[in-house]
Amino acid sequence: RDGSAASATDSGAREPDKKVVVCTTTMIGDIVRAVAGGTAEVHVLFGPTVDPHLFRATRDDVQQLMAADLVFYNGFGLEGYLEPTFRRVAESGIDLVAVAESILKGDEAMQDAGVSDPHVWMDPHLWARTAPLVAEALGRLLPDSAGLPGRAADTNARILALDSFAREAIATIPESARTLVTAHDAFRYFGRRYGLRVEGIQGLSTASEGGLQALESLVDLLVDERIPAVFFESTVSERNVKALIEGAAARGHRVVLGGTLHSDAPGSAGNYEAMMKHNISTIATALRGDSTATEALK
Amino acid sequence: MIGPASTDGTLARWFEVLTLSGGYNTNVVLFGVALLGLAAGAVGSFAMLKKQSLVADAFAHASLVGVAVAFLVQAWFHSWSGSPEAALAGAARPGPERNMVVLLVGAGIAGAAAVAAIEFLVRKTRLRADTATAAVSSASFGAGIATLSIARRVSGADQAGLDSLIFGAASSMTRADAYAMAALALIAALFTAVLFKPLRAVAFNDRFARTSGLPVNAIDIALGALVAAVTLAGMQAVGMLLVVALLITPCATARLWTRAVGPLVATSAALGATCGVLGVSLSRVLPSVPTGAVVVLIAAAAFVVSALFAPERGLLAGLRRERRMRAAVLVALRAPGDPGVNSGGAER
Amino acid sequence: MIPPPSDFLVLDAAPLAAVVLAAFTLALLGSFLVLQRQAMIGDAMAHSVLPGLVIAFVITGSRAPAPMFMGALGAALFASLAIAALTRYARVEPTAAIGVVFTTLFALGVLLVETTGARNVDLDLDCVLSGQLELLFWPIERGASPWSGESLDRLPQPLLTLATMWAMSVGAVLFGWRLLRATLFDRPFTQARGLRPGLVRGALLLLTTSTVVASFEALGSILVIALLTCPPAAARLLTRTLGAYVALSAVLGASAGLLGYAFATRGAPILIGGTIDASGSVAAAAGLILAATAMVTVLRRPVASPTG
Amino acid sequence: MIARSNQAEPFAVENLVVAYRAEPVLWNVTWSARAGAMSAIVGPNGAGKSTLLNAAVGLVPIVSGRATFWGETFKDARHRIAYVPQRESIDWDFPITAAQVVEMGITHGAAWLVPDFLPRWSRRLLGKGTARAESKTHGALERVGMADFARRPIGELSGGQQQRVFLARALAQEAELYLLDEPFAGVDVATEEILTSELRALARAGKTVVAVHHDLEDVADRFDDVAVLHRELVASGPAKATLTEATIVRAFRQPRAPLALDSTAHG
Amino acid sequence: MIARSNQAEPFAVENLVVAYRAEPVLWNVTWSARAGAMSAIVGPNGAGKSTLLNAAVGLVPIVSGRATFWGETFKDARHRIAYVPQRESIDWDFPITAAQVVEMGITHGAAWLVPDFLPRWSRRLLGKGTARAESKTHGALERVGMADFARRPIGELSGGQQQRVFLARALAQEAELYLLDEPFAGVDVATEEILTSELRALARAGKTVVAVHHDLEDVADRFDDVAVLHRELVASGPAKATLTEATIVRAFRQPRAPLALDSTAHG
Ligand SMILES: Nc1ncnc2c1ncn2[C@@H]1O[C@H](COP(=O)(O)OP(=O)(O)OP(=O)(O)O)[C@@H](O)[C@H]1O
Ligand SMILES: Nc1ncnc2c1ncn2[C@@H]1O[C@H](COP(=O)(O)OP(=O)(O)OP(=O)(O)O)[C@@H](O)[C@H]1O
Ligand SMILES: [Mg+2]
Ligand SMILES: [Mg+2]
Ligand SMILES: [Mn+2]
Repeated sequence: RDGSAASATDSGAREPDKKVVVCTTTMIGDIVRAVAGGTAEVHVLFGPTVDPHLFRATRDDVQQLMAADLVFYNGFGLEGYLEPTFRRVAESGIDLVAVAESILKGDEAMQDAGVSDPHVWMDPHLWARTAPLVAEALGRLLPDSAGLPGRAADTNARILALDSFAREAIATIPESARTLVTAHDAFRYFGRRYGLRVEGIQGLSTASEGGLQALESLVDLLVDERIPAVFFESTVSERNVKALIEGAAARGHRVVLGGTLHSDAPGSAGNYEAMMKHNISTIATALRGDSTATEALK
Repeated sequence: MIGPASTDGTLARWFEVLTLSGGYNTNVVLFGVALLGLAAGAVGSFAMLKKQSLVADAFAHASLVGVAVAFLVQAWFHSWSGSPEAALAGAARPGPERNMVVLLVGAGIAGAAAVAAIEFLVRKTRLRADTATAAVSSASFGAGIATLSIARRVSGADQAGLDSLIFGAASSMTRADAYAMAALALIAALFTAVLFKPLRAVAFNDRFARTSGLPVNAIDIALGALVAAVTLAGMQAVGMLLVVALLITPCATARLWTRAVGPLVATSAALGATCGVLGVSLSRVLPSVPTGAVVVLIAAAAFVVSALFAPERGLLAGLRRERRMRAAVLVALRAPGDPGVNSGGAER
Repeated sequence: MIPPPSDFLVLDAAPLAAVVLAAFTLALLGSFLVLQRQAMIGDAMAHSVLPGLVIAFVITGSRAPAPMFMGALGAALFASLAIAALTRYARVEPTAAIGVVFTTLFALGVLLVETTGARNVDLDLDCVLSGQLELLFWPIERGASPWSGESLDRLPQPLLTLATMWAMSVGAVLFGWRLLRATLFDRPFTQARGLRPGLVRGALLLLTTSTVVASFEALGSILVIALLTCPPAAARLLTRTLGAYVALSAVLGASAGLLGYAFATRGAPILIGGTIDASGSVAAAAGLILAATAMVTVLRRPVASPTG
Repeated sequence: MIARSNQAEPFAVENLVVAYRAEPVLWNVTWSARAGAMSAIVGPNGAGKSTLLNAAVGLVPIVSGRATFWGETFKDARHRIAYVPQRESIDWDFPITAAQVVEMGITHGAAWLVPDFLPRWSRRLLGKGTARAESKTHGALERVGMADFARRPIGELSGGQQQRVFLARALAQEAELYLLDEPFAGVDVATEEILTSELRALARAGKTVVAVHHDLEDVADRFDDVAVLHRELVASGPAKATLTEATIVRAFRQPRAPLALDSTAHG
Repeated sequence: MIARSNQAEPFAVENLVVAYRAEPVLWNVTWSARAGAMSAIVGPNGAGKSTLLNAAVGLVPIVSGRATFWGETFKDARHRIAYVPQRESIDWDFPITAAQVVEMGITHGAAWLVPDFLPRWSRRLLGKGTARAESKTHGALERVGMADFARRPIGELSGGQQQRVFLARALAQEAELYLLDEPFAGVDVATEEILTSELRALARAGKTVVAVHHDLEDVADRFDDVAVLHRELVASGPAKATLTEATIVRAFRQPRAPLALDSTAHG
């Protein structure tokens, strides 16, 4: 169950022998749970519907962090408010792993991005690297746990399966329609991996506000390339997407609302795999312009 | 498609945009922001004269607690057992999409309550408007943050982005928004024109207004409601920053140019609309500039220019007046006899 | 073996000390802001620091606390000077001046975010300034004594800053007492007596600005603004003399800190099954203190207004 | 209590007690103004003169007793009353001209809804009363000698000129009862004389004037009746007869210990 | 210009011209106050009396001419001058007591840094002057009859009492030149008399008093010299001799057209 609420206040409810592992996002938590396989107690700080950019810790969260034996977090500024805290938690002798930063270390993807884009989980191919990383860290904590490598391999494989699912699904989209227009720039890794052009109305930072020129050029793009759909994102206001649709409609091009994508948290999808599947099939269906094929894929 | 080029090109395109050929969205935003500027300028003048310029800011801050509570209520309603405990315990199944209308209603109620609380404090206690505004604004914002941290415990409904969800951005105005702004501008214009004298009397000397039989409470409530309506409509259409700025900056600018309330309100409304048009069109031709911020900065530039050059209260105008005065006096003093002074009867 | 440090020591001691120190200091300085009709200035500063942060980020290319703090402080100082200049020289009504300045600076910040590299950094620039009470916990190493030098070194840095600001503010108010009273009450008179009212007000503003910005960093802006305004407002309703007003304001501030923190960390778990945001809770507590005071005064004595 | 007749006094206080804090500043004051007369309220600083008027018009709460106007409450009678407080607590920087201030006193009913920034001809269409209101405003300003300053912002007048504008507003109200708190403070001698004769004319026309006044020497010349106040009512009646040396000494020279009510007030 | 001797007049204006907008309100005023004398400035409302004093102490800019104090500028001489403006532009809701207001006039140098809420004995240790300052404050309040109100917040005093507190502050300053703008406005007759004799005593002790006064009847009794002002200096000299009927009529009754600088001012 989601550990963010009740479990923290009465630490007596903890199983006494087990090591405690705390993860920030659901995306990390899912992998850690799978790899740990019950050998450690795993808590996830951000519930599936919590926006990590805006997360504000309460005392329960700090208590969980300070009671942890191992902490996994994303890094690259995703947990903006908490980053200084991680340094201080580390000071008190607790092992911390910045997942996204570790798996991208020395990777060309990162130089590509130029700046620290934290949305690494959007590329399952990259995100699959998390499994061995987690296994290694857990191994330091639980020296006698022999099952870790095996479970890590399984997890890795499952995530890579998402990758092939995505490839197949995207392949059904006509070349000309492979443009993904969303509210904010969370899909760069995704787009790079699967050959989609990604256009965000708003920048990466939530302080940024899209301008009129950017909006009008997006309308131009939609109309010129006859892109069939645009998407909501569960963490960002829907208004600017609606404005796009209206703008295109005024120029005689009907753009449909492709659906709501989950970018920074799984939202109603509940977990990482479901979230990615939801995103991929939503995108594929909408951009292809028909719904039957994705039903088949599912 | 309009893109950056030489300065000449930009200028030409700017005129193009001003003649309504900048695209559908641009035109919607042009009209919407201009109308909002009109409404805000007219209503904001009276708020400024009542020393309540920042009520809009308090409204916007207080709306957060309304959003959070509306969200909680909504989540509780949709949790399968219907009981709050179950929702808090995380047992609820995935909830429905957040309903924007419910959130906006929550925001409106909380904001209106904040405005009412400010009025209450100013009326019934010795606290002044600015203190009451600041206290209500910050305390309700704090309550909003605290409530949001409860909302996080409600699983099954998406709380992500809740604190910014009801805030719009100028560039993403839709036709419906523009219509709403038109209605608002019409109401504001009628309201300030018809109730002009009572509003002025209440703002200037409310004790006298009361003793002379004006319904001061009703007038105050009506003005407060109109400020609240402008703020609510504005913040969900163009964002909090822009609507607060439009309620204050054009009014402060107009004050520098005028000596009477009528011209003040008219100038302020005209300035609000003009800054809206200039800012929106400029943001259309400059690459990657946020529309709302450009409008605010244009309004601020108008203010700075006025503070320096306005003939009524501008700094330079004051200096120039003094210099001319000095020159005229010297001329008059040097002239023989009793020059310049047609007083007749003074003997020296 | 040393027993593990208690949760209170690790999780609560430092935040509690910080919130009480900050609340006391902010309410103390805020009482003078309220007298000057500048209650909203804290809010203005919270919005105004954005351009300072972006500029600091662009210049140094990092989000390290030191440059961010300098950027924020510079912007906040600029904002308060601009507000003072507008009221004095352009005769703009103080509240309107605050509104003009903070919306302008915030818009400038948003523009800079878009036009400099900051757009592509996934961070809320304001989160740098949204410190949180809970995060001032004391990371004592497991098995170490809390009172060892090493553990003491780990006390959160903002606690020291706040203690310094507290000492400076209390000292300044004590020794500047008469000067403050005279200049805030009757500026032309003090000027004619050869004092430098501008200097006194400037010093007060400088002290307030730096305390506010330092507290933003440690506690977040919501709490700061609420503590700057609610306790003085409540104290104003209950007192008649400056000494009682300022002292009561500081005491009410500290109580709001204590009560709000206690509710967030001890009361809320009982009521709703988990802790809630302590900054928000403290701000709300300050508001409730004001609300209760206002109700009591209104019910007790329905006087319209003392002047006139 | 017995219902008052239609012919009740324009202004009466009965057993009035007013207190700001524990100690009362007005104790058991019963007094009434004679219709069609000019009454002066005199008394030393802090005697409670302003408090009396403020309590009567509801700006300060009454502890016990009551104030009536033609037997009615202030609320019911306020359209017949013009009140000029001792110190207007207004924003002197407010963008409003002298004429506009005065016009506030004239505007009635629907005329409030006719904005004065419209061109003259359109205002004529809207309300026939507009032209009359304008001439009334002008007349009132002329009576206080401020016609030349009609279009000046209120903040750009001298202290005495500001006071005169507020007096003009009261005159323009065409009320039946004038409550004036130190109307001549800061006003020059010439204007004072003019204003006195204006008020005298009003009284002759049956209106009632009640004014707080400080200059004891000319009270008898200018007013018909006088009430000497010093927390309690010291004396009242026709001006000449009442203002005896003894009364003046009693009110002005004798130090007066605070009313010893503390035990009751705190109880 | 010729350097002034040490024995220069305590207060002198030479060819003073002051204007708020295009039209000057003071034209070419040359006048000086005699040391050790009480001078009254009289004139109708809007004559420029307050403007004269405000310009002299630098609150309003001077267009041409100059104002000097013992031959020095106001800045250099200000520690010897006490000024009471016509309308204190202060916040009446400020939590400050009457005694604390008066004490502002006494506090000097390092004493500003001694907080007054410390226990009495510790203040003694800090500054020897404290006890003296306290007794001076008390004395000044007593001279205006406000000793009983020492600990009252300024906002809880009556209008006349507030005025008396500001006069007490000026008295406490122990200045050599007193510039008082309508000091007796709102002050009751008894106090007015007391204050006049206080000022008289100051003048006898060699100090100089300049006061704007409205009551033409008692000017001659109370003041030595008088200056009649109406935009220009109409007359000046010993009070009795100067205040002739003709002068008064000229200053007060004659309507005065605005000074015509407009054509040049707009050019
Ligand atoms: N707001 C207040 N709070 C407490 N006491 C007050 C307040 N206002 C006035 N008083 C006190 O009440 C008494 C009467 O005041 P009031 O203003 O009625 O006097 P007044 O007769 O009008 O005097 P003046 O001639 O000075 O105007 C005075 O002693 C004054 O100190
Ligand atoms: N701030 C201002 N701006 C423009 N004109 C002003 C201003 N203050 C005063 N005046 C004008 O200047 C003239 C002189 O004003 P001043 O205040 O000096 O008069 P005064 O002699 O003190 O009158 P009173 O007896 O009413 O106090 C008046 O005509 C007045 O209208
Ligand atoms: Mg009075
Ligand atoms: Mg004057
Ligand atoms: Mn993101």
